[in-house]
Amino acid sequence: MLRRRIDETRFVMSSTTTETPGRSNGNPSVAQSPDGGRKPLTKKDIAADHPTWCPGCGDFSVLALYFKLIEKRRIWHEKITTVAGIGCSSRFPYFVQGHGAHYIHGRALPFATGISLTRPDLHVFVFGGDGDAFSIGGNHLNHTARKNLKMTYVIMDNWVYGLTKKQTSPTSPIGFKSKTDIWGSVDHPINPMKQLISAGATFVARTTHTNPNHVLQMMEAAMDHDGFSVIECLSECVEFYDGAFDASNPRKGGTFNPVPEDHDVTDEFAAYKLAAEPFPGYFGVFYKIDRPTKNANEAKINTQSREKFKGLKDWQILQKNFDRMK
Amino acid sequence: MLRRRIDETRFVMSSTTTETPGRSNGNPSVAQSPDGGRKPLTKKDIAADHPTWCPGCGDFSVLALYFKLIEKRRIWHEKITTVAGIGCSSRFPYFVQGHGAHYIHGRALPFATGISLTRPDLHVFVFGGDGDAFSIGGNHLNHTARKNLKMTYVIMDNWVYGLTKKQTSPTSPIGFKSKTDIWGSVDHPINPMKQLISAGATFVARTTHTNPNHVLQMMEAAMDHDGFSVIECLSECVEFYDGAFDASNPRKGGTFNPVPEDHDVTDEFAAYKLAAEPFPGYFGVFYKIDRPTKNANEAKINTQSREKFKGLKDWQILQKNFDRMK
Amino acid sequence: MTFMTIPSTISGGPSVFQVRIGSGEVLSAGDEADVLLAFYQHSYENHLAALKRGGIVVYDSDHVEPNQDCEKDYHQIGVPISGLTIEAIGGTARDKGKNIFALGLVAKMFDLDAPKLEKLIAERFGGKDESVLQNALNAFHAGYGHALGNVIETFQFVESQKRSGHQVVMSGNEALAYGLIAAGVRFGAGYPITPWSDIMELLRRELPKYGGTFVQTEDEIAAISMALGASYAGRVSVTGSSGPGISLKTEAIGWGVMAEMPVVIIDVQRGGPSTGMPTNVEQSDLNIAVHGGHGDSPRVVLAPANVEDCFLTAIEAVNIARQYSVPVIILSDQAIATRIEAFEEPDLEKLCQDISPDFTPVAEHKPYDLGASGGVTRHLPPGTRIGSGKYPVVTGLEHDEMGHPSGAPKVHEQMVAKRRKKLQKLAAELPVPAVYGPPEGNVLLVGWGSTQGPLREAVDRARGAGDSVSALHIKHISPLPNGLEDIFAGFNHIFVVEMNDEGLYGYGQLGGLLRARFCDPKIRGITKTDGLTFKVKEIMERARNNVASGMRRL
Amino acid sequence: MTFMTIPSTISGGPSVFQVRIGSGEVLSAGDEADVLLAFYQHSYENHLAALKRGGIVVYDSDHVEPNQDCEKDYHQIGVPISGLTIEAIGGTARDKGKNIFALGLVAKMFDLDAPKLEKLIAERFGGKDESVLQNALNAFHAGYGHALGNVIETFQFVESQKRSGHQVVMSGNEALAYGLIAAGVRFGAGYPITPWSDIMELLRRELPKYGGTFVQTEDEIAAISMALGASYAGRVSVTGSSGPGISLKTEAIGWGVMAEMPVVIIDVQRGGPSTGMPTNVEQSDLNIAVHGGHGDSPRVVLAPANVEDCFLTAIEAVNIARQYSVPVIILSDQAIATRIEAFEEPDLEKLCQDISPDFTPVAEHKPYDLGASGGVTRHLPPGTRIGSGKYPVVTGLEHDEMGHPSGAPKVHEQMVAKRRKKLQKLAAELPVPAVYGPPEGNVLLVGWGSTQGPLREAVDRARGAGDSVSALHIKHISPLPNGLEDIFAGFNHIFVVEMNDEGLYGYGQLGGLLRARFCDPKIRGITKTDGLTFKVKEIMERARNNVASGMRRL
Ligand SMILES: Cc1ncc(C[n+]2csc(CCOP(=O)(O)OP(=O)(O)O)c2C)c(N)n1
Ligand SMILES: Cc1ncc(C[n+]2csc(CCOP(=O)(O)OP(=O)(O)O)c2C)c(N)n1
Ligand code: SF4
Ligand code: SF4
Ligand SMILES: [Mg+2]
Ligand SMILES: [Mg+2]
Repeated sequence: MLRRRIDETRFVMSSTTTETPGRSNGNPSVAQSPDGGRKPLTKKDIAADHPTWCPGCGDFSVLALYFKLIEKRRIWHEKITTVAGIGCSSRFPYFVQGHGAHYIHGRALPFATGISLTRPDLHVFVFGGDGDAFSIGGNHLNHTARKNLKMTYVIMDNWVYGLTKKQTSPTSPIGFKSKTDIWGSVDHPINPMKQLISAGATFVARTTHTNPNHVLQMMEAAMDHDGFSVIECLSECVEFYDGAFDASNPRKGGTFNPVPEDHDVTDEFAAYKLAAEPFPGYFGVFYKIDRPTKNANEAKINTQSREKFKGLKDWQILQKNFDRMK
Repeated sequence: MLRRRIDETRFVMSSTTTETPGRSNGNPSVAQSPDGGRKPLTKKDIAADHPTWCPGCGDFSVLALYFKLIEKRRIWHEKITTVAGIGCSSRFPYFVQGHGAHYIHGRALPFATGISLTRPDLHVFVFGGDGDAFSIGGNHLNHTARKNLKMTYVIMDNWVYGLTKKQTSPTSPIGFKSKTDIWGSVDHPINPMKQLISAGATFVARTTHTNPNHVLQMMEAAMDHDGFSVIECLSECVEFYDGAFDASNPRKGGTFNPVPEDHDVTDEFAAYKLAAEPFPGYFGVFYKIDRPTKNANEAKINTQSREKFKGLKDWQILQKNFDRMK
Repeated sequence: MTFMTIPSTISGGPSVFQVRIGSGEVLSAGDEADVLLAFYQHSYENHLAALKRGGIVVYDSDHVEPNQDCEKDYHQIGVPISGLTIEAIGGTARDKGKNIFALGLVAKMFDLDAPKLEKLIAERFGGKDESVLQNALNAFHAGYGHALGNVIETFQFVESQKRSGHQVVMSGNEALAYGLIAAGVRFGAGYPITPWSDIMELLRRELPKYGGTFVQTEDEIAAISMALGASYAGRVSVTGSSGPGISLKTEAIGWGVMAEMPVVIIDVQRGGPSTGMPTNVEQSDLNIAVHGGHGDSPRVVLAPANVEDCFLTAIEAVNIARQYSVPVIILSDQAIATRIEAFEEPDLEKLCQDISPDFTPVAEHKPYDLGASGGVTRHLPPGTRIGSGKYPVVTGLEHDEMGHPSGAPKVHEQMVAKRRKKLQKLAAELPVPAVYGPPEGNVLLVGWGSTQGPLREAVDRARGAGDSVSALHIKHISPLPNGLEDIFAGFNHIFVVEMNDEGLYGYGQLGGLLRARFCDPKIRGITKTDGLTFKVKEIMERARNNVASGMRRL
Repeated sequence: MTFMTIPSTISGGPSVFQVRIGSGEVLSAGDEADVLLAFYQHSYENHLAALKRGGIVVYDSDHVEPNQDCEKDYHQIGVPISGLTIEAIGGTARDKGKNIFALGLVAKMFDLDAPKLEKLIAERFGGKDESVLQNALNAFHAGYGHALGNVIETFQFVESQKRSGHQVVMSGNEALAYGLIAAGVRFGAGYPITPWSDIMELLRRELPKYGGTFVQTEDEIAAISMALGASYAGRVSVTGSSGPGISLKTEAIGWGVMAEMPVVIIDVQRGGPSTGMPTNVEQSDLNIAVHGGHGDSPRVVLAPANVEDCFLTAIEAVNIARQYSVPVIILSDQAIATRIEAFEEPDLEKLCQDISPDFTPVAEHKPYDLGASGGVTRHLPPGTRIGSGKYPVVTGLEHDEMGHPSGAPKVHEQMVAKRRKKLQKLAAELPVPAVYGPPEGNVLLVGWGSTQGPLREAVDRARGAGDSVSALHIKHISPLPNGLEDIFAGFNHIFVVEMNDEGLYGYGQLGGLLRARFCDPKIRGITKTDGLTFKVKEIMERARNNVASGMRRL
């Protein structure tokens, strides 16, 4: 019965939360896939609709690298699910050939949580924009982080609302002239890295669409992290915020600073300091620690609760309650 | 006409954001109140309904000190408004004799923002619980903080959901046995101070109901801060979380550690470190900086926008638009 | 406080007893107590002996852990007195709050003279600080409003259950929760709010035994989103709330309708609007349940009639959601939620279902196949391999058959029709509700939800008095079953009896639905908004007056 | 792409022109252009000269800053082409997306043969990657669905306005925003969503000139909360949204009803449910506007009929909200929102009102005075000194006259009645809508919102053809004005014409309201869900068929 299978997997997960990333990415298909014989998927198999994004939109590269990741890590169609909220970036699932869900604005994380907690056999990837993540979705982000749900979240940050045509976003820098701030934005923007670190996310990384290899690296590390792994990926909106990230792009005369070699990713204060650096700041993994996932915690509760009912059918367990109510 | 008067006050505020707290608390009544002759309100004038709280509930002391504050600072009924969300603590407005609003769960801050931005002549005080502030209201807290709205928010944190009868709160420590975690809570709790500091709050303080003088001190400092001032006040729920804060209460053999003398309240990292201290941690002002308030920023936009229309009546300003649409 | 006579209707009870409310006080005039009211563990333990066999012990379930062995000797009724007092008045206001709440509770249980008690309370607390009195009255009304049901019923249920060992006794909230478990639900998410909280607390405690999980979320929007995500993952999941929390789920329910995602939403109705009256009963969420979404968003709405029906409705809701890929809302209310009833023990072995997802690979799949008969398509969970290599996207945007966005006029027309037609198909398959009493006559009392009991009693009494009255209970609120028009044709007067307001135009919420569909002016409303359950004689009088006035109108 | 003939109805237009869509391409076959389509500033500037006087320039307002001085020479029509394409398909999909969107726009403006164009697009983009074609079609439908109105009308309006200098030309969204400013609104809050965004962007830009403020919030719940807070502070404020954002405001609207707090909520309707069709028109939010709250929560709902009416409705909404202390929802839709119309210039000096709060001290104040005539009480803002020293609390809990919590059955009864009665009082004061055409006859077409135009044209044409058809436009959706029954009595057939679904039982959303209230089976629905505005002949045919079928039924 599937439920039992899930529980076993759950049990495996809870018992391996402290193992090395490579083994604990919670994806049976990689380790014990019976499909060993199947030949890995190629871009052709993974690409769906032709993306509608504007020519030059940074989102194209994120998509391309997601394809690469799936190819490289030999993930099968039925082992992955792609979830998004609403926004240009959130159109992501339509462009991927695989089970996908295009949910409502700002709530993709709780939706993905429902998948993560009931389907440990799946990779759960969530994609979305800065407005989706930090404006309407900001609270879900914090709570998903503190509970440490097993999934990977790629925030495609373009410092603007793209789909709705250029309004100020929580990440828009002060002075940015948008349709809702024609004189230039006046509100102190949020700092994504600070918010994630202080909220208790266990894997926090930063990258930019103009450095494909780095994006792929981050995606792999995130996927291998046993917990809630978040990547802020700068992804330029050529239509409404052209050149926003030039200062981080060597090809545009900017500088790409990787996180210093000697940075200790388990040091919260060091990570917080790194996050405080002015733009372009640093790129790479800011923070990464091991803390039991919500998935593992709940699996443990299950195992303990089920001890007393070993071998009983579900209806028999329920019967015990009813007997007490006679 | 009131609107004009407000704008002047606004202008005053925007030009005084960097002045000393004493002057910039944005309360005309204290500085130039025409009611100078009135004799200050006494507890009798300020106390309304007899509180319904359980005997021994920490909320009683917070209420008593709010009365003291109003008495001491000679604030008149018509110069203050008391706002709350939903919860035992949020019953606050009923117990105060003054204009008050009992809004919906978790949304008191945006409601108070509507008051703050349109009524610079009023002190806006918001009271509520940890669930109201950090669970359903968490995102509004972050955005009110980053925008730096002029108001004072007292979070009465009892580490539990009181009104709904003992469920886990985002501040409940791991292991707390509630109706929704009979085996003890498993989710990593949020750290209120860290969240507020990283979100960009400009005044962040921590106190506890068992130290009345300290609570009053914090309330005064918060009220005098020109910006969003937040106080986390530990307020014991004797009904559902008896003894939660004993470790911080000398009378219960605990220790009350004031923020170290040498702590620099403008140093974000120092404040963040302070916030990371395990319970009982420190009490006092963790963080306090000057940053233009949303009130001041909007006031500036108004003044600039109105320059071109000096002396024109509202209908004449509108007429100019209509003329362009002929 | 005072002596008062118990209505002689209480069989076997003493004709007089002294009401002295206080911690662990015994409600009795004699040596042996008939009723024990225990606020704390110690009072429960110390005084239980003083209770006569078959007596009732009402204990504060927030403080007392009852002794299971006593079940056979006493009728033990747990009520979260502290919690309910706190929820009702925002604290316990010196333990007085709890005492007065309990007084209200007892007054309701034994049908004591409430106005008289209010007067007594006024005398007792009418000091200079009027708010103290207000608090006391609020506590009293909360207790009185707490629809625990009438002890006599409870007596009878428990007695009968003693006779045959084949009955179980539980509250409506428990029945709903256990029904969901029997239905195979293994994931749920929710946020606390009275009176919904009991259900989430029970599921949180029980689901792990079955390998399931219940998550307390940061808010109601996250809760329904998680449930939808888990449903998407392959197994119908549940969320629920009351009052304000239901309003917050509006947007996500709309997504479920558009994406055709099964999910069960429980709404334990309380007094509204807004925060309203958290501890009182009302049936005023029918409109939002049926019409509460932007755009055309048809969903299924069911309302259980009693505690046993809660158990069965939970199972039906899960199966409708799965079969028709649609959100199903269960409209319970504070009265059923807390009422304790006994009912025939269900055959769990037969009823319990395994709804684990099926991942057998398929050749191809269209999530929104327009060719599907009756517009009914089934959700295919992730984890399923699809031969064609074409995988579905579930979405809230208008979409083509594969779930990809489409703005084509024809597509929107067809998809709107698909979402409507599948519910029309369901309607055609629903049983026509049975009339209680003769299928033709003068007056038909139409009800839904927890009013079934009083309505049927009203019919019995009226017929006893020679009046021609029948009752019809509508469990399927949306879609309505077919064939109601034929039933209505058999009566001169149709009164829709509801615990909600008469509205701008003089009828209640179900009344509005029925009038709109059948355009029959003889369909009128009997409504009330005092936050209390219907009294039988209340219904009878109102019906009588309306018939009279109605006659004039016709 | 191809040649096509323009319907000769276009007066003065060339009978043939070549459609060559491309950046800054000129739509013309001759030397002088009749229409210029400018995607970028440079194309606008370089080609404007080529446009003949009185010609039309359609420019992408996301990229082009039009030259005000040209106003007198050309008809300049700004359309956020880039933005709308992005909103419609999630990007511009190589500039092709914009081009095809513009093609759809032009097709609608000149009433070109849409199916034919779709075929051409299919030929052009039907490559091996079918999603490219799907994108193109989506872009086309978005442009075609973008109800800019028919250029001929625009022509006429603009011409007439040229004749008399007393007309102004603007879109419905602009009219609503300026109406709010005229009404004295000085605070608003919102979150972006199409088609509502224009209004918030305009208010954000304009309000500061009047000393006001508009805040872009973190979400729609914060937006309405801020507006309610500012209203509480003393001056009626505004929020608004579309689609999903309206669902999110449900809980807070309920608070406004319970606390009796004035506030104006603008709902620019789009295709639903869920994310639905962001760039298409639909009238499917009537149900949520009227019934979308838990508990009994009566609120006011108004629907403007055209652009001028948007301006006036905004003022009426503000005044109803103030006078009756109630949330007022304005149901606009994507069609009026973006349609450009000319109307008699209003006398701003007379219309502009000052609604600044009044802080004169009062002796005493009961926020929820049950003695108030008609149940109508006025909100007293903070800052007002009260002699009695007793200050009010506004609340979402059921409350006594001072706003303090009360669970007394009588209080809830009275307060529910108060909230209902004040709207019944409003209903009594509303004007009975005038019938367009004879007040008696065979067929009455009932409409609301943006369908007024096509409905009246349908009446004119039908009467021209000798049919007995009249029309009734209902602007006050809730409460409904009194006296409608008398109007309905004069007709054999009443068809409620709406851009929404026929629903489970065969009638639209306003149809449901009217049938429930009047229980008159002759009230039936003419509905559609293709996301496009009604065509006159569409209405006439449907009406004709329904009458025929109706005859059979009767
Ligand atoms: C509840 C709700 N509110 C608002 C919207 C409108 N909306 C769609 S996407 C979006 C934000 C887009 O910005 P972002 O999340 O940064 O994504 P981007 O388009 O920039 O990639 C908004 C406000 C919506 N669809 N639903
Ligand atoms: C939208 C909504 N959800 C849930 C509730 C129920 N509710 C009332 S108060 C509360 C939380 C109480 O905890 P807290 O905010 O910490 O206040 P406390 O009672 O502990 O002082 C909840 C969940 C509600 N009233 N509204
Ligand atoms: S609008 Fe911006 S974010 Fe959206 S597709 Fe175009 S470039 Fe990308
Ligand atoms: S339940 Fe707890 S928080 Fe609420 S009043 Fe009682 S002690 Fe205070
Ligand atoms: Mg963005
Ligand atoms: Mg609390």
